[in-house]
Order: sequence, then structure tokens, then C-alpha cells
Amino acid sequence: MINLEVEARTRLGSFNLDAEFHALGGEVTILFGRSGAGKTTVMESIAGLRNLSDGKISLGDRVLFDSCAGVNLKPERRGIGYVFQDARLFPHLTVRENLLYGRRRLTLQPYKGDFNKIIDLLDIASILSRFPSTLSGGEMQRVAIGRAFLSNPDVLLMDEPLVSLDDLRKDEILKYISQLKDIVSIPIIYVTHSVDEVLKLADKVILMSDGNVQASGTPNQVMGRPDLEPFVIDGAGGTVVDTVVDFQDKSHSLTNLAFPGGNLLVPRIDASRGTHIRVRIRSRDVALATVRPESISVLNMLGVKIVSISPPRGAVVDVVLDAKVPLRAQITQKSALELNLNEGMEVFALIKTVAVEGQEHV
Amino acid sequence: MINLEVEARTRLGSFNLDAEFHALGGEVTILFGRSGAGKTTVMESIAGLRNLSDGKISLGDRVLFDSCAGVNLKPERRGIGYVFQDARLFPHLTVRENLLYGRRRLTLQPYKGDFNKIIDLLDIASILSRFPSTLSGGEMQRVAIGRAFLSNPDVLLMDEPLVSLDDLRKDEILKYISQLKDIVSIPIIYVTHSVDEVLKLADKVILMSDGNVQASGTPNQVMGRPDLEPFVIDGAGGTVVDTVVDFQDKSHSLTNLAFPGGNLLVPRIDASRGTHIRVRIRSRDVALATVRPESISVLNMLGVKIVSISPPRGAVVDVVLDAKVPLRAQITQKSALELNLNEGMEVFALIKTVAVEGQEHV
Amino acid sequence: MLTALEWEAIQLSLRISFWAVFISLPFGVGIAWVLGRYNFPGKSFLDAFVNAPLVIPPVALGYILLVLFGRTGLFGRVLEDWLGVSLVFTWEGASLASAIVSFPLLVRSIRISVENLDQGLEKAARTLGANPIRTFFTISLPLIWPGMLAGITLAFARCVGEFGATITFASNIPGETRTLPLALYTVIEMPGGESAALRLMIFSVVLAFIALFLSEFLARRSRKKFRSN
Amino acid sequence: MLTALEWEAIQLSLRISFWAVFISLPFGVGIAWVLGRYNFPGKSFLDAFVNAPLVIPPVALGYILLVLFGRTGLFGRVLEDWLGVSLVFTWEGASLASAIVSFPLLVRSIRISVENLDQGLEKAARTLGANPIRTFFTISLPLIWPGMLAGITLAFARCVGEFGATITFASNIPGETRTLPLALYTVIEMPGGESAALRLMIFSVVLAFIALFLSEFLARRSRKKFRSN
Amino acid sequence: DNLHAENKGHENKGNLVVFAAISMINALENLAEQFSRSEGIKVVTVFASSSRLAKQIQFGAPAHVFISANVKWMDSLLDKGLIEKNSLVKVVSNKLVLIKPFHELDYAENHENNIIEFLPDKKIIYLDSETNIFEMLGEKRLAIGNPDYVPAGMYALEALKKLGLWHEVANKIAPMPNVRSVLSVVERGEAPIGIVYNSDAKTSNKIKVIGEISHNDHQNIIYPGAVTSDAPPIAHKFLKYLLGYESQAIFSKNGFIICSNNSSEVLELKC
Ligand SMILES: Nc1ncnc2c1ncn2[C@@H]1O[C@H](COP(=O)(O)OP(=O)(O)OP(=O)(O)O)[C@@H](O)[C@H]1O
Ligand SMILES: Nc1ncnc2c1ncn2[C@@H]1O[C@H](COP(=O)(O)OP(=O)(O)OP(=O)(O)O)[C@@H](O)[C@H]1O
Ligand SMILES: [Mg+2]
Ligand SMILES: [Mg+2]
Repeated sequence: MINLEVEARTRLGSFNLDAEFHALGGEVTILFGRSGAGKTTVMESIAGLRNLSDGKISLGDRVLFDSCAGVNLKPERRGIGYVFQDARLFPHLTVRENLLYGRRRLTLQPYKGDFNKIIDLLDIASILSRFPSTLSGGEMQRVAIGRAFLSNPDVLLMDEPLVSLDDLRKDEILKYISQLKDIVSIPIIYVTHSVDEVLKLADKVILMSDGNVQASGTPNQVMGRPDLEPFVIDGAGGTVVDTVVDFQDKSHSLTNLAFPGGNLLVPRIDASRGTHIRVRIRSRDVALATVRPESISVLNMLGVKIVSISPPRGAVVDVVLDAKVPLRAQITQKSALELNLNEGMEVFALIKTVAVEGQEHV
Repeated sequence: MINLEVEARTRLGSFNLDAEFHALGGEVTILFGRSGAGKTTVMESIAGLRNLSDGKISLGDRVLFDSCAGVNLKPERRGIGYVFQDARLFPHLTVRENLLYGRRRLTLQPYKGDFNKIIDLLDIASILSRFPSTLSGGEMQRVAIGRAFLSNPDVLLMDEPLVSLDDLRKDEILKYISQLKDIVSIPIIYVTHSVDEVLKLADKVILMSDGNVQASGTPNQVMGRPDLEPFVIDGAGGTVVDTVVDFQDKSHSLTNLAFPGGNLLVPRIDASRGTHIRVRIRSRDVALATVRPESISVLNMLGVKIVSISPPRGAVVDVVLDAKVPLRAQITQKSALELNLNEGMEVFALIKTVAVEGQEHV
Repeated sequence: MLTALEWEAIQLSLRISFWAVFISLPFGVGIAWVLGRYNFPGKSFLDAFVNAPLVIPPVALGYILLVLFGRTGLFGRVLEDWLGVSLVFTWEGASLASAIVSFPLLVRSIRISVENLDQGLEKAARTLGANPIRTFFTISLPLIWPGMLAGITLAFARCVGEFGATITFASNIPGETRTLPLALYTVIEMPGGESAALRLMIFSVVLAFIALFLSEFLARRSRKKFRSN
Repeated sequence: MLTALEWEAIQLSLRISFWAVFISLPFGVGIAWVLGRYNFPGKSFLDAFVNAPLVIPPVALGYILLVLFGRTGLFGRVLEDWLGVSLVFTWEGASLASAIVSFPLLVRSIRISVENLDQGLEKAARTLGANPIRTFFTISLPLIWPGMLAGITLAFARCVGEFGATITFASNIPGETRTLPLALYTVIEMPGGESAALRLMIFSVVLAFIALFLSEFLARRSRKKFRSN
Repeated sequence: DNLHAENKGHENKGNLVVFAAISMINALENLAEQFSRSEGIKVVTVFASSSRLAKQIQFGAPAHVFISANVKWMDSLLDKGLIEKNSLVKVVSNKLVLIKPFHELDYAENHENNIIEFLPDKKIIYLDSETNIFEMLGEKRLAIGNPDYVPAGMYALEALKKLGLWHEVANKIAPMPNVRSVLSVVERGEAPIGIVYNSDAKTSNKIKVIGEISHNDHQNIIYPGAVTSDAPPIAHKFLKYLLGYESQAIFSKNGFIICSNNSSEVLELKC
């Protein structure tokens, strides 16, 4: 397990970067923040493409940069795979040659990616012999992702890699990244503006603002914080629950997941009993009821206790629930008043099965 | 009201474009489709940047291109504003100069955009005197959008303009585009992969696949079609309902919207009584109940009739509801069986207030 | 410090080189544009024609100029009859000779920039309502400017050093066509002229140095603007 | 069709020009790279030094070479004593003269390409594990190749046309240093030498034409690959 | 061939290398060929301006025989001990002539100052102090070799000064870098008259000689020849051969003047 430690300070015009964080191997660390917050600058610093005035970056026990010790490893010695915000394909090489450019790298760990598998995943088999100038925006993006994957890096830096892709393909690639991190257990630093991607991928979120780390922690910790309001659209935040597969309901194509607070029915996940699954529950998808409703299409009803109710922000209040694990619901102030919700009350959390997204997770 | 008629045929290597559609003035027409479907090629054809082998493009009574009549208007005579997939800022001009580059254009309709307003909207006041090479990805994108807006076009072509922006800013710009189309009543052609953007913006959706128009129509028509499955993530589709503001519930920060099928409570929308509001209801946000549930935090319960239930796709079935307007729910097959749902049955549709997104619409 | 003769030669060199480059610049840009952008039948011939002055020894070129621009020559007659202008033995003639000799250098530098120009930016300008003329002057030209500057400097330096064609076509008339290299040649051929020759050579190099320095300064200014650190 | 003398001159011109460009190419690329990429104190001086051969008339250059590389010259003595090589009055010397005269043209063309090179691509290659050497040969070099090709052609053409420095430094020795331009100079002195001179001039132009054509062909092939229609 | 692979620096062992003023090219090519045929040795002739050749010899050029177009450059080598003083000979002599374009008649019709008036039926005139060169030139220039360094120009300047004509034409000369250029500007009518060697005038059929300048009006025009210090014996033989009757006849045919002291005796150069 190789961890990445970053401490980066530099100045660009009137912009000041001063960021410190670490990213664990086998985890996806999301750099999140508004446009201009300094995410790309951090990535470039890690890659050795931008000179820092001050700081220290280390990967496992290798020091990549240390302003005090005067260490500054060349980019090619750092073992990074970088998907740039702009694709940066080599215009004079075919797609295939672009993809294979990084494979010559000598690596400590054996090569794990498989060319054909990645080609299939990215659906670029038909364009392998074309030159980049003839590719569509999304095709370029995919080749850039493939090129970084295939270079077998010790740390993967991905700067908004999925922006030009459709949701289905996004999903496939996200799944692949989730698998990848588990297999090769390298740290993955991932920049995105999409809350969706954060909740699907993140093991850890670093929230940047104006060149500084504003907050960091698990997605639950960061995305739920009310002081981070301006960064996150109402209710798109949520919680992530670690579960294990309990049993498969084949006839209804459902999977029953067990977690400390009870069971969750979700659309079928192809995994055997005992497999660890991480599910993400958006707070706006959670409804509350004081009595257990009958004859309703909602399959997941969890008995929970209200931990806290936030002051109203506009129409809504955020309710933190204790279902042995923390859970979060976003409901209207009006409902909260009408149902007379109070801290400590026992209520039912209603979660539609189709609203729950699960993903295999080791 | 100027309408755009497009009939475009050309060949690029092994890719064949053969697309025909029209876009109305004052409406946002979304070009939707997987990466490589030919969206950018269509946009370039409209702009006159790509030669068509065959076809006809007209804007109102102006013919922009006609292969039969031998008409091929120069790009600068077509009156287009184009936000390219890559920002294409002029590297030797400051941000301000980039923004104002198109303002010299003589236009038939008086200039509507206001420099300061757009600067504020895009939050680029602080970078006006910088050169593009020092901008972050999202900053470039925003300048490119501003440049196109400020050129006061007769038709606006936007190729994935919001990809590098955070959700909050995305939302603001989307709102602005919605307003814009109503004020200047030009056709807006908008390429995106985001179902979210489709449902927020679209008056019409053109679904492209392999260079052809696969389907076109209102978002409801297109996004709900089961044969378009591969393009849309389960349940992210939904319906759009046209409503008017009935009254404002100031104490709870809610707005009550009236539509033929009843009333909807949504988080407060700042609009006076009678204002037309379009709301979007995702099918996965709709739950069904056979008896009206009590003591539940869900405020919107609509009495509806089941029109049809789709065959199960995996765990889920799509239920089309008649609430005087069409509505759509995605629930598990298991619920459908347990509740014994049948076509023609009267049920309650449960929609969380926080799940409804409304937008002013003339 | 400078003798009158040296000063005269420097002035002449500057004047002749300036006009040579100034007049040939629009043609240079035009031809570089056409060669860098378009493919057409006969392109290779145009290319060869433009570059011919490079391979023809300057002295022979001077002779060709004499044939063409002399009083009895094809163009010379026209110039004389219509404009009353004669180029042989005049500084204007020396400018012509310099212009022709340096033209390939001018074209080639500009052409490389034209070929490197991102046409996407021109397309963007067109969609913003700029016609080809405005697009050219506000987008293309500023972007090929570094290459143009390089071409101008190179051509100017070549003009300052031009000797063979000038001496053959325009003679070596003090105050009219005796530029620095001609003055240099004159003293170098005189026994014991080495120190005078060295002075003149240094002036030539200093002139070129100033031109290079100026162009480097201008180029750096325009590059700094639009290239990030 | 060709007389033996003409054939000899053509061969010599080719051989001398080829070696001149071939040997100076690595230096040209190196200096173009340094000048196009880096800022350092003394850059202007290096630039001026590289471009000096442009402003110094070739004849004067030839004398300078004679002084430096002659048997009694600074370098000439070293070469002779240590390597037993003498450049004066040999075709190798003619190559040296041609190389020096054409060097500024070579450097300038390459430099423009270096300045236009997108450093982002090099950075991408570095992150993919390519060291600076591999990055240079697999990314930078192919991308500046069109400019290099232009520089090579320009320099080659200039070498084929080189006269003044060659005749001064390497003399006009038949079969050794009597290149096309020198042969041209020689025959023009003979009665009725014009037609022979014209032939030689045409050969020069045809040689240059072939070089240009070849370079255009290579450039187009490499451009077509990576530029969309 | 491996001849010069072995002989870097070109001692050209076995070959006889002759450096000669470019203006002698016609006669010398001819003679060298005959000599090499009769002697069975290859004669390599190298032509350029005398000044250039002299400098090259000074810097170690592999020349065996040097024939200069004027005495000055030969002197400079003599001073440096690079030639054998004993071998110095006067190879040929020359004279200056006044030339005009061949098509002057047609051309002159357009001009008021018709110089034909001075020259009734092709008679060759001798330039004297009465000659109205100024009128002959009209608006144009007098083409001469550059008096700063071209020998023909130096002699012309000397003569014009001696005849008192210089002040008339001082601002009207076109100093050309070599005789060839003088010929071409006169051929093309750019200069209505020019002054060249008689031998040079012979190489062009587009000009004609209209006048002569007496050798009394300037230094003797002498083409000295000599053998370099490390030359093989055959070089002496070649020099002697040039002075022979047949050779001199060929020189004469090419417009040179046969030397009065036509023997191998040593010249006193500074005449
Ligand atoms: N010169 C060419 N030769 C072959 N195929 C080409 C050429 N140019 C474009 N194409 C193909 O045409 C198709 C359409 O490209 P286009 O850029 O219109 O796609 P798009 O819908 O905009 O995709 P994206 O969402 O990825 O930007 C792509 O599959 C592309 O590979
Ligand atoms: N040379 C420079 N001079 C001044 N400011 C600069 C310079 N380079 C970068 N910046 C600023 O630094 C900030 C951080 O840039 P960076 O590219 O890291 O942002 P980002 O977080 O990646 O944004 P985005 O999401 O838009 O890509 C931006 O506000 C940018 O304008
Ligand atoms: Mg960025
Ligand atoms: Mg596209």
C-alpha cells in the first residue's frame, strides 16, 4: 500500500496555492472545488510539471519533491499516470501508438492492465489506427484515459477525465476505476465537479477553495457539512453505507444487503454472499414517516432515530439519522413541522430501491 | 421567431452523417447521443465550418446552405454564436478582448446581451485582463461561453459548454440560457451528455446515433422511450410538467404550483402568481401507494391512474401514469407485484418536494 | 570615430535593406500563405521559383537582373518608358537585388508559421462575424507574427550582407550603391586593407546584431503575452 | 547530354552540400533548441554569432576561413598537426565554407518550429515515463520535423548556390572544389560562354528543385498524417 | 581516385598545378592541354582573380605555377619568399581599349549625344586629352574595373588622370568588380562605353572596340609568371613553354600583346 503525501505551496500571479493532504493507496481521493480553486495546479505539482516554491511530496517512502532537502524528481521518475484536463494526445502518433507510448516504462510492480480489456472498456477498438485529429471530443478523452491506464502507474492523476462522455460509458469507467484501485492498490487522485462521481467513487474528498484545502475527509463528512453549502447542490449530497451481500432475490432481480442498521433491497448486484458492497444514498431520496406506511411501492423502510435537525435552509431541513450508521435525509421544513419531528424521535426512513446505487468494494 | 432547418449529409472516413431536423426559435434543442455520434459534425455544418456533400440549411427565410442551389454562406454571414467543444480562445488577446471580439458584428436585431451582466453571471470579472494561457479549464470554458453570448447571434450553437463547471455555476448558466431563449427568441442548439441538462433545458431533444437522427421530440417523448434504453441511465429520465404559480407559502418557503392534475409543492420559486413554471419529475423519484399514506414527510400525493406497466427490465418496471398530464414512475417489479398494480388502477403518486425542480418558463 | 565613407556605407546599407524588406514583405506573406495553406497544381514550381535565388550564385543573379531590368531588358524597358525609372547603377536597383536574394528566406520563415497556425482559431473568428480580411489581420497575422519577425530579421540580415548581385547589377558607386559589404570587398582586395576591412566587418555584424536584438525583443514581448510561464 | 565537366561539377556540388548540411544539422538543431526554448544571459550574443555569416559577405568569410584554417592559421595548424588534415583547397573545406554560410538559415527555420512546439505534449510524454532523450526523439523531433525539413532544404539550396566563400577559401580546383557556381564563374569568362553558363544555371535550379520537391513530399506526408481535412 | 585520398592538402604529386588570373582562361586552358599531351603529365588549371590566388598561395595553396594579372600581387608573394625569384618572367602584356555596345547604332538613334559622330567609319581612335568623354557618356556612366583593386581599373584611372580626363568622369564611372562585369554592362548598353583589356574585349562579340589607350599613358601592363618555391622541375618547363613562339601566338590570338623581351631572363619588376 503506497500512500501519497502532498504539501504544496506556490504562487501564480495573484493566485496562491497552499495545500496539504494525503491520499492512501487503494483509495480514490477526490479533489473537489469550484473552477479556479487550484485543482489542476495541485495535480501538476504532484506530477512534477509545475515548480513549487516550497513543500514536500512523497509517495510511499520515495520522496518526489522536497524543497528543504533539494529533492525534485523528474516527472518520468515519479511513476505517475496523468489524464490531463485537455486530452494532450500526440498528434503524430496513431491512437494505438498513443496508447502504448507509456508501456515501455519499467515498473516495480508487474503490469496489471490488459490492453484488450481496456480497449473494450473504452470502446476504442475501431479507432486504433486513426490519428487524433480525426477523433471526436469524447473519443480523444477515452484514448487519454487508456493511455494513462496502460502506463501502469504508481499513482493515477485524473483531471476531469469523464467530462465528454455519456452516462453509460461514464458508469462503466467509474466501475473500472473502482476495481482498479482495489487490484493495484495505488492512490488515485481524481478531479471532478460532479457530485455524482464523488459519491460513486470517493473514499476521501479534499475540498479545495482558493488554493487551500477547505475540508477533507470521507464523502459523508465532507459532502454533508452545511458550511460547504456553496459547493454542493442541495440534496445531491448523501451518505455512503458499507454493506455485505446477504442474499440474492433472483425472481425479482434484487439483492438484499445487510448492514448494522438492517437490510437494504437494491437492484441486483452480481456478487456472491458476503461480498462487500458500498451503497450511496442521496439525502433527498430519503423520506421520513412516523408510522410505518402500508401499501406503498417503497421497499426499504428502516427504523431509525433522529440525531439532529438542521435549521431550515430555504424550504428544506437536513435530518441526520442514526441507523447504527449515520444516514441523512433532506425534507421540507413544512413536513418536519407537520410530523412534529424532534431529536431523539424514532421514525422510519423510506428509501426507494431504485434510488440506491451499489458498487462492489473490497 | 426564426426557425432553423437542417438537412445535412456528408462523409468523414468511414463515418456517414445523414441528419435532418429542425429547431424552433425561442427553444432549446438538445443534440443528445453517445460519443462519436456526429453531434459536433452537425454543429460545424450549421456554422459553415464543415463542407457538406449534400443538404440544405436555412435559418428563417435565409438559406445558409443549399447543395442544389449552390448556396453556401460564409460562416461570418450566418449569424451564429458557437461555443466550441474546446474553448478556442484567441491566445494573443486578453479575456476582455476575446469577449468583445464578436461585438463588432452588425446585426439585424438590437443588441440584447449586457456585458456586465454576462461577466457577473460567468464570474470572470477578475480575469478580464489576463491572457488565456493562464486560465484554468473552467475559466476558459466560461470565457468561451461569454464570447458567444456577446456576439449577439441569430442562432446559438453550444457544444458541451458546461463540462468543466461546478454544479452551482452550471445551474446559474442554465437558468440564464433559459431566460435568454425567451428574450431573444433565437434557436439554441445544445450538445450535452448530461440527462440532467436535458431535462432542465430541453424544449426538444434530437437523439443522434451513428450519424443519424434516431429519435426526436419533446424530452418526455424521447427520454421515456424504452428503445432508447442504451442512451439513458435507468430512472434518470422523467417527465416535464407545465404548471403555473398558484400561491406562495412564504412561511415554509414553498411555492404551490397548479397543473391540470392537481397541485405540486416545490421549494420556493421567486415568481408571481400565474407565472408559467416547468417542473421536471424524475421517474425514479416517484413512488406509488394504493392507499394514501399518513404521517409521512412526502408532501405531494397525486391521485393518478395507471396507464401502462412496462415488462420488467432487471429489477424495475416503468409505470406510465395519467395525472391529466403524463407522469412516469420507476419502481421495482417486486413492489408492482406486491401492490398488485394493474393498468387502469387508481393509485397515489408520491413525490418528495425536494426532488422536484422548477424553472421559470414563458 | 566613423569615417565619412564608413558612415555613408552604413546609411546606404540600412536604406537599401530597409526598402528591400519593406517592399517584399507583403509579397512574402502572400506567397508564404498560399504555399503554406493550399495545394494546387504547379505549387512545386512556384516553390522552386521562389527559392531559385538561393541556388543561383548572386553574381549570376546580378547578371540575370541586368538582362531583365537593364534598359533593353523586358522589365527595364517598361520601367523606363512608363515611369522613367532606371534601376541599374542606382540604390533602388541595389534594393531590388537584395530583395530578390533575401526573398526565399523571408518566405520560408513565414511559411513555417503559417503551417503551424491553428485553423480552429480562424474558424472561431469567422463564427464571431469576422470576414476573412478581419480574421487575417486580427487573428492569423498576430499569431504568425513571431515567424514573420524571424523572416524579416533573416531577410534584413541577408540584405545587409548582400554583395554579389548588387555589385554586378548596381555597381559599386560610392554614395549610391557602395554598401557595407561592397566597401568591405573594396578594401579587402587592396593590399594592406585588413584593418579597414575588419572595421567594416564589425559594423556589419553590429548592424545585424541590432536587428536581431530588436526582433528578439519584439518577439519576446509578443510571446510573453500569450504563453504561460 | 551532360559534359564530363558539368557532371563533375554537379556531383561535387551535391557531395559538398550534402556533407555541409549533414554535419551541421545536429549543431543546428541543438542551437535552435537552446535559442528557441531558453532565456539566458548572452543569448543575444549567441544569436548574433550564429547569424553573423549572413551579414558578412561570403568573400570576406572566405578570407576569415583562410586565416583561421589555413596551414598557418589557428585551427588549421591544430588540424594539420593533430589529425593530419588540411581543409584549405579541399572539398571538405568547401563543405565547411558552405556549412558556415548556410548555418543561420538552418537554425532559424528549426527555431521557429521549436518555438511553436506545444510543451504540453512533452510534459505528457514525461508523465508517461519517457526521459528527456526519448521525449525529444519520439515527440519533439517528429513535431519540429516540418520546420527541420524546411531548414534543411533552405540550407541545402544555399550550399548549392554558394560561391564567394568557397572560391576564396577552397579555390576553384577542377574535380575538387569547382562546384556548379564556380564552374559557372569559370565558363562565363570564355567567349560565347553564356550558353554554357545558362546550362549550369539550369542545373543548379533543377538540383534545388529536386531538393524542394523531395522536402515538400516528405513534409506533406508527415503533415497529412496528423492534420484533419 | 586515391590520388587525393593520399594527398590531403593537395601536393598533387604527379600533377602540375597552375594558378592563373581568370582573364587568361581561354589561352591557358588551350596551352595547358597541349603541354600535358606533349609531356604526359596532368596540368590542373585553377582560375580566379589574381588577388585571391595570391592570398591562397600565401596560405599554402598547392600551386606550382602562378601567373598574375599584375605585378603587385606577384611582388607580395616574392616578398614572402613563396616564389622562386629566379623563375620570374613576363608572360605576356596587354593594352587597354575603349569599347561600346555592338548595337550602338540602333540604340543611339534615341539619344541626342550620338557618339558615332566622333567615330567615322569604324576608325579606331586613340584616347587623348581632346576626347570628349563627357559627351560620349551623356547621362550614363563609364564602366571600368574598380580602380581600387581591379588592375584594369587601376591602369584606366592612371591613364584618364594623365590625359586630364579624370575630372570630367570622376563622378560618372561605374566601378565594376571584374572585367567580366564591365563587359556585361557595356554589352547591355547600361554603360555606353567602357575600358577593358584588349584580351577581354576579344571574348565578347557583343561589343566593339572603338578606341585604344596608349601604353605611354600608364604603367606597362604585364602578366608576370613564376614558379612557387617547392615546385617540381616540370613547372619551370611549363613556364618556358608559355614563352615559346607557338604559345605566344596563341596569346596573341586571344588579344594579348607578345612581350618584347621574349626570353627567360629575369624581369626587373618594379618598372
Ligand atoms: N477525418 C475523419 N475520418 C474518419 N472519421 C472521422 C473523421 N472525422 C470525424 N470522424 C468520426 O466522425 C464521428 C463523429 O464525430 P463528432 O465529432 O461529430 O462526434 P460527437 O458526436 O461530437 O462526439 P463527442 O461527444 O465525443 O464529441 C466520430 O466517430 C469520429 O471518429
Ligand atoms: N500564470 C498565472 N497567473 C495568474 N493566475 C494564474 C496563472 N496560472 C493559473 N492561475 C490561476 O490559478 C488558479 C488555479 O488554476 P487551476 O487550473 O489549478 O484551477 P482548477 O481548480 O483546475 O480549475 P478548473 O476546474 O476550472 O480547471 C486559477 O484561478 C487560475 O486563473
Ligand atoms: Mg483544472
Ligand atoms: Mg463532439
